[in-house]
Order: sequence, then C-alpha cells, then structure tokens
Amino acid sequence: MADHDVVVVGGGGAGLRAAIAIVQANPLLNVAVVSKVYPMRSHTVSAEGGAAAVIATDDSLDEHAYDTVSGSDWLCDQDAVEAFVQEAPHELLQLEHWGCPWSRQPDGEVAVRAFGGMKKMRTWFAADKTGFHLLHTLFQTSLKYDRITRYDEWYATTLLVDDNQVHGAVGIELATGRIEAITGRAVVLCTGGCGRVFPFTTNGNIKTGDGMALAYRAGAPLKDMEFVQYHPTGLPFTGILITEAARAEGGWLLNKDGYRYLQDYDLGTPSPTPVMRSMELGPRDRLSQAFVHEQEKGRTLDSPYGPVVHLDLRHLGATVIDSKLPFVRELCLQYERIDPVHELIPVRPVQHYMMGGVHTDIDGATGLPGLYAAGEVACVSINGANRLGSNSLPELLVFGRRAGIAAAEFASAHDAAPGPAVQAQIADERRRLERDLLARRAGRERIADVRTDMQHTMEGSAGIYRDTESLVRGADRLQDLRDRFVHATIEDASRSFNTELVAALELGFMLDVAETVVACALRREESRGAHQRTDFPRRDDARFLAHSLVSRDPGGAPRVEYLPVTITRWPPGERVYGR
Amino acid sequence: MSELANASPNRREVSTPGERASGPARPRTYRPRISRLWWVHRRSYLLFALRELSSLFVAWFVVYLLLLVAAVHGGSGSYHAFLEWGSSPWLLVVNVVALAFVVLHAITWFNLAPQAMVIRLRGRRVPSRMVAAGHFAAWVVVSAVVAWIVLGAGP
Amino acid sequence: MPDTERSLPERADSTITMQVARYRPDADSAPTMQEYVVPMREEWAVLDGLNYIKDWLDGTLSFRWSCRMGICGSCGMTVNGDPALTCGTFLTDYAPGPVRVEPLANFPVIRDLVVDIDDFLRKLPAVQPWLVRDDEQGVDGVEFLQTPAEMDEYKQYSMCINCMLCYAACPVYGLEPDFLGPAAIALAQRYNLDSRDQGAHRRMDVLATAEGVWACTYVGECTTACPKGVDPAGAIQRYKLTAATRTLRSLLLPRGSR
Amino acid sequence: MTARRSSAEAAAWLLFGAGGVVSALLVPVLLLLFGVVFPLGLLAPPEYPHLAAVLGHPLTRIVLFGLCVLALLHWAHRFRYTLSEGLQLPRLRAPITLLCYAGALAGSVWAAVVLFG
Ligand SMILES: Cc1cc2nc3c(=O)[nH]c(=O)nc-3n(C[C@H](O)[C@H](O)[C@H](O)COP(=O)(O)OP(=O)(O)OC[C@H]3O[C@@H](n4cnc5c(N)ncnc54)[C@H](O)[C@@H]3O)c2cc1C
Ligand code: SF4
Ligand code: F3S
Ligand code: FES
Repeated sequence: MADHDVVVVGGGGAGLRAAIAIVQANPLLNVAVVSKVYPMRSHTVSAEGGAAAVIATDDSLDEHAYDTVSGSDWLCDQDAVEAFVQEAPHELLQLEHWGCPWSRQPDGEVAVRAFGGMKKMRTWFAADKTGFHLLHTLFQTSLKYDRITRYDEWYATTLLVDDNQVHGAVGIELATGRIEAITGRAVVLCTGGCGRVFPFTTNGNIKTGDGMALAYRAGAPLKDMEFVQYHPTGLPFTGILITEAARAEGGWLLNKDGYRYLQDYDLGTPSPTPVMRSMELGPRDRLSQAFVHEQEKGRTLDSPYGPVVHLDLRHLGATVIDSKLPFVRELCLQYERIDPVHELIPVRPVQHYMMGGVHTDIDGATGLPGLYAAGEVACVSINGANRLGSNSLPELLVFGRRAGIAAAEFASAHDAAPGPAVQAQIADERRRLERDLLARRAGRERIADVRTDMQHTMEGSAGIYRDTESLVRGADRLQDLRDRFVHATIEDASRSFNTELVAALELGFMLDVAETVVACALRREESRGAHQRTDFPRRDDARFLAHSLVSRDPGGAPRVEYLPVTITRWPPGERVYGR
Repeated sequence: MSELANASPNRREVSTPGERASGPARPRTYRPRISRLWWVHRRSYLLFALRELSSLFVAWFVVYLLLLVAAVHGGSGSYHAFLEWGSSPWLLVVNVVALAFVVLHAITWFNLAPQAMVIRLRGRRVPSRMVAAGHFAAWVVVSAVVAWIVLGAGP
Repeated sequence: MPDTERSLPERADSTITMQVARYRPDADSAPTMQEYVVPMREEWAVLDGLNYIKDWLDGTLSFRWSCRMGICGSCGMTVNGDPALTCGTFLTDYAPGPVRVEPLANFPVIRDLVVDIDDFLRKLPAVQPWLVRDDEQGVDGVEFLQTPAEMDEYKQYSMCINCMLCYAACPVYGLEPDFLGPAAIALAQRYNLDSRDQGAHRRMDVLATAEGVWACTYVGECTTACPKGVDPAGAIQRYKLTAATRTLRSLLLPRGSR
Repeated sequence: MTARRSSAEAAAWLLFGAGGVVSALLVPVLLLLFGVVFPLGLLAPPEYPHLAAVLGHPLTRIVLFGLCVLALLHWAHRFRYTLSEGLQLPRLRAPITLLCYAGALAGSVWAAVVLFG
C-alpha cells in the first residue's frame, strides 16, 4: 500500500492541472497521479481546434457566458458558467507562461479564431494541435514538482470508501500485474469520457468511462448522462475528427448535389466568408441533426462506411490550410489518401463528447466526501444539453484547478487514516481480480463480441435521434449483454501487461455507463440540445428544465431523479442561430 | 551520469515488499542483445559505417601526401621513384578505394553539415538544401584551383 | 474500432499474413514469432490488423495503442524491420505480405509488443523540459509576447509525441544506454530556442556531456524515423555547435566578457 | 562528467568538424590527381621543378600542414567512435581514445618535420 495525501486518477489535461494546483496550493502535500496510460498518451492529446477564453478587446465575459448558456439549451448551471468564463482567460495565460506555443498574431500577441456557436472570435489555438500542445506543456511542467508521484500505466479498478468518505483507490500495475492500494485522504477523478461505448467515435481506445463507473459504483451519482455529443465531421471508417476549426476558417458542408444544405435547417443563409453563429458555424447538435435529415431525404452520398457529406476546404488554398490546419491535411492524406487542398473530404457525424458525467458542484466536489471530479468525466455543469466546441479544454483547466484546490483543502483538514474496513476492501478487490478475472478461463463469450454488441445497441437506441421504443429495447439488450459479460473468457493468464484483463474491466465499466445513458434518455421526455426524442420533439421547460441525476440502487439498477438548474441572469429563451 | 540517476523521484515509487500480497516479483524483461555486426543489418546503418570508415582513408591520404612531399624534398630522383612506386598495382588499388571513400566523405559531409547550421539571410532561415548547394559549389571551385596549381598553371 | 468489424472477413478482398513477435515473461525465455492471417482492406492500418487478431483470433496478444490518429505516440513498433507508428502504416503497403511486427528495438521487452520506456521518462526531467524564468511572477493578465518568427525557431522541436521511434532507430542509444537520446535533446532545444525561456545555461550542464550531445555520432536515423518531422538529428548537431562555440568563448575570453 | 572533460569534447568536436571540412574540400582532388590520374598516366605528372617550386612556397607548406593536422584530428575523433561502437568495446574506450589522439599528434609532428624540417 502506498499512501499519499491526494490521489488524482487520470493524467490527462484535467488530472495534470489538478495535480499542479494541489502542490501549488500546499507544497507539503504529496500527490499521486495514477494513469492507465503514460500521461502524454491521454486523449486530451488529440484535441485539435482550440480553447475558448475572452481576450479580444471587442469581446466580453457576458457574451461568452451567453453563447455557452444558449448553446447548452439552458440546461447548464449559470453560476458555473460565470465562474468558467471568468477564470478561463487566466488559465490560458497561465498555460502560455508555462510555455504553450499558442499561435500568434504578427505583433506577438495571442491569436484567436472563430468557433461553432460562438458570437465572437475567442478560441485560442496552437495551429490545429491545441490539445497536444496543451497536454505536453502540462506534462512537462508537472515534471518540475517532485511532490507529484506518478503511477504510470496503473489501472484503477475501484475506489476505497469507508465511513462515507473516500480513502483512495486500488490499482493494477500493468507491467507486473501487481495489485496495490494507493490511498489518500482525497481523490480527484479525471478519467475523461466514455466515447468507446459507441461504435463510431472520435475518442481513443482509453475512453471507456472508467471514472464515471468508479464513482457510480462508489455511490456518487452521475448527471445528465443522456446528453451525448455527435460531432458533424468525422472521417468515415476511422472516426478521426476533422476539427470544427476547418469550418471556422471557412470550410463548407455540401450534400451530394454540392449544395450547402445547412441553409435548409434554420441555420442562416450562405455567405462566402464565415459568419459567426451561422451556417457551418452553428452548434454541433444542430449540424449533426441536419445531417440525419439530409440522409432521410436521400441527399447524402454512399460510402463503404455509411452515408457521408462533403467538407469543402478547397477554396481556402494551400497557404491557409498549411498554416492554420496542417493536421487536417496530414490526417486526410494519411487516412483517406486525399488532399483537402484539391479534393472534398468525406465526413459524417461521429460520437465525440459526453456532456454528462459525475455530478459535482462548482468546486469539483461530488456528493461523496473526499471525492472530487474534473474534466470530461465530470458534469459541473457548463455544457448542459450541448457543449460548444473549444469550451472543453478551458473547462479542464478551470475546474481541474478548482477541484485540485478543493481536494487539497479537504486533505489538509482531514487526517482520518484508512481503517480496517478499507483494508478489508483492498483484500476483497484483490480477491475479485485474482479469482473472478485472472483465473477465469473457458467462458463462452468473446469480450470483443460483447463489446461490439453493446456499441451497436447504444448507437441503435441512444444515437442522434431516440424514441421510447428504441430506448426500451436498448435497456433490455444491455441487460442481456450484462449476463453474457459474466461468461466472457479471459484467455490471457499472464500477469505481465495483460491487456485482455484491462479490456474486460473496461467493458464492465462501459456496461454500467451505457445503462445510465439509456435510463436517463428514456426518462427525459422532451427534446433538448443533443437529446432528441422523435416521440417528444419539443423542449419542455415545465417538466425538464432540470438535471437528471442517476444513482445505483442497492439492486444495481439505475435510479433517475431530477435536480433544478441554476439560473442567474439568462432566463430560458429560444436558441437562435443564423438570424 | 549522476544527474540522471536521481533526477526523477516520480517513478513507480511503491510499497514495502512485505506488504505485497499478490503477484510474483516483477517479471523479467527481455533485453535483446545487439549483435556485433549491427551495422550490416540495415542499409542505412551500412552506409553510416562506410561513412565513418572514410576517416581511415583520410588518414591514409595524409601519409601518402607526406611521403610525396618528402620525396619531392629529396630531389628529382626520389620524386620519380615515388611516382614509380605510386603506380604499382596494389597501391593503385588502395588509392582507388581511398578515393571512393573520401568522395563519400565529401558528399555526406556537405549534405549533412547544413542541418547543424542555421544561416540567415535578411532575417530568413536559408533552407538546408541551399546551404548544401553552396558547399558543393565551393568544393568544385577549390578542386579546380588546386588542379590548376598542381598542373602548372598553364605552360 | 468501427462498426464493420465482424462482417469484415467476408467483405475483405484478400488476406495478409502477419508475423507477430510474442514474449510472455512468465513462460518464455526469448521472443518467438507467431503467424496470423488477417483480412486486408485498403483502410486498414497495421494496428487494425493487430486489433483484429486481439479481438477475434487471439486475446492474449498485448500491445499499446489509443488515439489511432498518430498523435498519442503509444503504438510504435518495428514493422518489417523499420520503426513505425502502427496506426499510420497501412497493410496494403506490405502486400502481399507477410508483415513482420516486432517490438521497438533498443528497449527491454515487457511483453509481446510492449517495451519498457522508463529510461526515457527518467532522462526527460533531467533536461528540464519546462519554461525556465528568472522572474517567476504571476500571470497578471498579460502574455509574454512572441512573434510568429520567434515561434518558428522552436516550433518543429515542440512537435515531439514521445513515440520513441527515434530511440529505436539510433544505434548509439542501443550500444550506449546512458545516451540522453534524440527526443530528450530535441525537447531541451525546444525550450532553449523559445524566446520566453531563460534556462539554456542550466540545461547545458546536462546536454554538453559525453552522455549528452557528444555521444551522438550523427547517424541521422532518428530524423529518418521521426513521424512528426521533429528532426532530432538537426537539433543535436545545432546544439553541438552552440555548446562548442560557447565553450570556446569561455576558454578564450576572460571571465565577465562572455 | 567534469566541466574540463566536457570542454575537451567540445574542442575535439570543433577540430573534427574543421578537419571534416578541409578534407572534404581538398583531399578528393589531390588523391584523384596523385593517387589515380598520374599513376595511371591519364595526365602527365607535373615536372619536378614546378612541383618543388609549389611546395617550396611557404603558403603551400602552411596550408598543407593545416590540412595534415586537421585531417588527422578528424580521423582520430571519428575512428575512436568507429572502433568503440562498431566493435562494441566500451571497456577499451579510454585506451582507444588515447591511441587515436596520440596517433594524430605523432602524425602532426611528422608532418611538421617533413614540411618545415
Ligand atoms: C478528437 C477530439 C478533439 C477534440 N477537440 C477539442 C477542441 O478543439 N477543443 C475543446 O475544448 N475540446 C476538444 N475535445 C474535447 C476534449 O479534448 C476532451 O474532453 C478532454 O481532453 C478530456 O480531458 P480529460 O483530462 O478529462 O481526460 P483525458 O485526456 O481523456 O484523460 C483521461 C485520463 O484518465 C486516465 N484513466 C482513465 N481511466 C483510468 C483508470 N481506470 N485508471 C487509471 N487511469 C485512468 C487515462 O489514462 C488518462 O490519463 C476534443 C475531443 C476529441 C476526442
Ligand atoms: S523526436 Fe520524433 S521519433 Fe523521436 S520521440 Fe519525438 S516524435 Fe517520436
Ligand atoms: S540516430 Fe543517433 S547518433 Fe545522433 S543523429 Fe540521431 S541521435
Ligand atoms: S495509436 Fe496513438 S499514435 Fe498510434
């Protein structure tokens, strides 16, 4: 057992920001950063487009807040949004002072670009590898602090909870298979999203919702899980994202007739140069929904990997593409063997982000004392029913820091050492992993089979459009999959780097998360943002201007409740784009 | 390298061994041994090895040159004896091989050296290829001048 | 992976043989090769082949991957003898096969295709890859100005994804494990050349050493292998010139006027 | 790693570099003429008086001396790595280094004797 003051689970943008905040807040604290991959492999690395924060002189915090609130279809908590827009500029500047190579204007000041759903240019960017530079800057900066102890390639399997307080986590060191408790008086979950619950996603292999399930199993509820963001422009087959920045720089979406079809969906009228909050710069939920309608009208193109439309960047020319969107060109050349300077890029909507997550307050605190969460795993909530592009990276920083500071304070104020109950839990978990998983051979099912079926179930039941029937069927199927999962084989008996064991644990977590998504989606009988019910096509503020909160009842089934939305200055209104 | 040995406190600091209830000791990693002939395994490595070997022939050239100079200093007779010796077949073979190596040295040198240099013209970085081209041009000029001097600067 | 996985064998036009290195530390004393036949489709990267094996043929095969878009740096392996990101290398490029997939060279093998890169992670902090300022002040709502031209000075070296292909390609690292290595030095240069940084003199003590830049004999394979155009070989040679001129100056000039 | 060793490395590298440049510029043409073209009779070798005059010129001697010294240092530096890496003899590194630079020094003395003696 290794003891620390605070245990951060996750080494992505949120986790590293939290860890640095903790050692800066109290240099005496000893922080563990537990991550199932080396921190610089975390999926923050793949964020492309940018990070929003008000810096331009013609911009204001209120405008950023309003864009975020209306983008969220009024489901966000406005106090959280206000804190967010206010602290975001400071955080991005802090990153600049740590060396982040933000793209610059000729005079040396930080440059900003337009982004979907934003009224002003306020998205900071490092070409189109923003997440990569952000993550590596944080990682390299974290190396300065020797009070941060890293547990690289350690997989957290459960949280330790005793006396209604969290005491750390149990982890497997992947290289050796050693199972060990990593204890601390506070835990910050920063494990990212759960895109891999879906078959077609921009998310990397590691995004399996582990932290959401860890919290859920430990008794901390999840919030707004039905809100799943589809990004309108993913490459067919791989699901690799073509960043929204491509449209912000002036790219067009064309249907099979070469027609800018968004004009038919109340998103404004086409103009040759990009107009804020209009057409291609509308919010992601509306753009992905428009695609489905085009498909129904037979105006998409067929590809071996489903229907696609075209993203046209040709008119931008090689100079703009190479300076502002070099990664887009690199990805297209490598994965589609097309050159966006001369050719159209085939794209289709792709699962991208989870608005929902572990329910926290504005300081990252969950309902469970000592447990904090930040980043995509958490739901604070600033994203409500639909996240605006480029709000997530600053969210990691703002709330990573806040959660870190709150956890540091909690750890400083409490000194309860883990009692015998925790020791018993550690022994139990060890036994579970050893006996139930490592020693399980000869099952009837392949893990990949169950996982693939789960992913298709999720797409079929909780995709861009949902209805009662699809959701009920989805819930049933997930129940079957749970039974099948119990019989899944783990062929690999080795302790050393057993990735099949990891796949099994991840699948277990994903099944839990999938269940909460379907349960919340079924209960929400309205359409709002990314949650579109064909049987309830209207927003229903009377019944559902509320967060759904899902917790596990003793029998293991999800139980959904509602929590009021915090409204400070912007009463619910109509979402207007392009007008 | 003492700076590195204690530079990173952050790695896999774990428990006291006695507490470890599960799992064997850290399994062995497999450390592939590097063959003594590693440099023939890849074309690029071979080329590198040949490039590095060129220095031997540069040294040989110095010996040959000094023998020539000594011979010239010894008078007309010893100069002609040197020329005689120089055209013996085995020495010719040695010199042809040496020539190939020193040419390889020159080409690789002029190609690679620009990568290490940042040359600016009016604030802009000159592309390596241009710098390399400059080197090759200098090579031609120097060679021509040397040949001109040796061959007697005309009648 | 995509939704089409299970129908793929039928849809595939052809197949390709993959020869994959296996090493199970609890059972094997040395790696062995195992053959698998996988469908070959135009879009399939070598990594898709490996995932097909893991999902449908042999769950015990271990390898690392995550982003499958060439940016997380975890999927580096040796493909037909060359270090490569397996998510950015395509099966069709090796048709008709077989494709040989082995772990990255020059690193201890933990398991199958997984290598131990802790050595790099120990060396990295030694070069202080963070922005060093004499004036550690707060943020104060202003950025350090930096023109695009100043950014161009180091931009290339900031593109390193720590994929370790350059270490696998560098024979010097193989022979001399103490060598800091191409990526660590390139990352040190990334900060040395950043107009906002003031730590170059501190890094010199680590870089200008026999285990630092002087160990490099300019094989240049690191740059050839690098998938992100970092050019570590160039970074190292540039640093040799910097270190040498600085040393020379300190030898020739009296103290104070350096 | 002491500062002294590190600056010795820096000096050795600079001399290696300088030697690399001068030998790349001068050696191929000289070796081509005196090692291949004249012995093969493709061109007539220079007459004795002409060559003696050229070599008698102090500038020639200085240039050739510089060439010899730098080329030898270039060799010493490169060859020492070639030996200890190519043959994987890390334990013999110190003697190899000593031998190479001693060789270069001896060669330089010889060059001085031949050219100026
Ligand atoms: C392709 C793509 C492009 C994007 N572009 C943008 C953009 O331009 N702008 C924007 O604002 N947002 C963007 N986003 C969203 C944003 O990047 C993510 O929401 C954000 O990076 C998530 O960061 P995180 O720190 O919460 O999690 P991650 O970076 O995903 O990190 C999760 C960490 O948790 C660890 N972990 C997980 N489970 C366990 C476990 N069981 N045990 C131990 N460790 C564990 C992992 O190892 C990892 O270190 C993009 C997302 C994607 C997928
Ligand atoms: S320098 Fe290039 S090859 Fe080396 S680790 Fe960085 S990205 Fe990979
Ligand atoms: S391959 Fe190795 S020897 Fe130097 S130039 Fe690159 S580090
Ligand atoms: S999987 Fe991330 S680089 Fe290949």
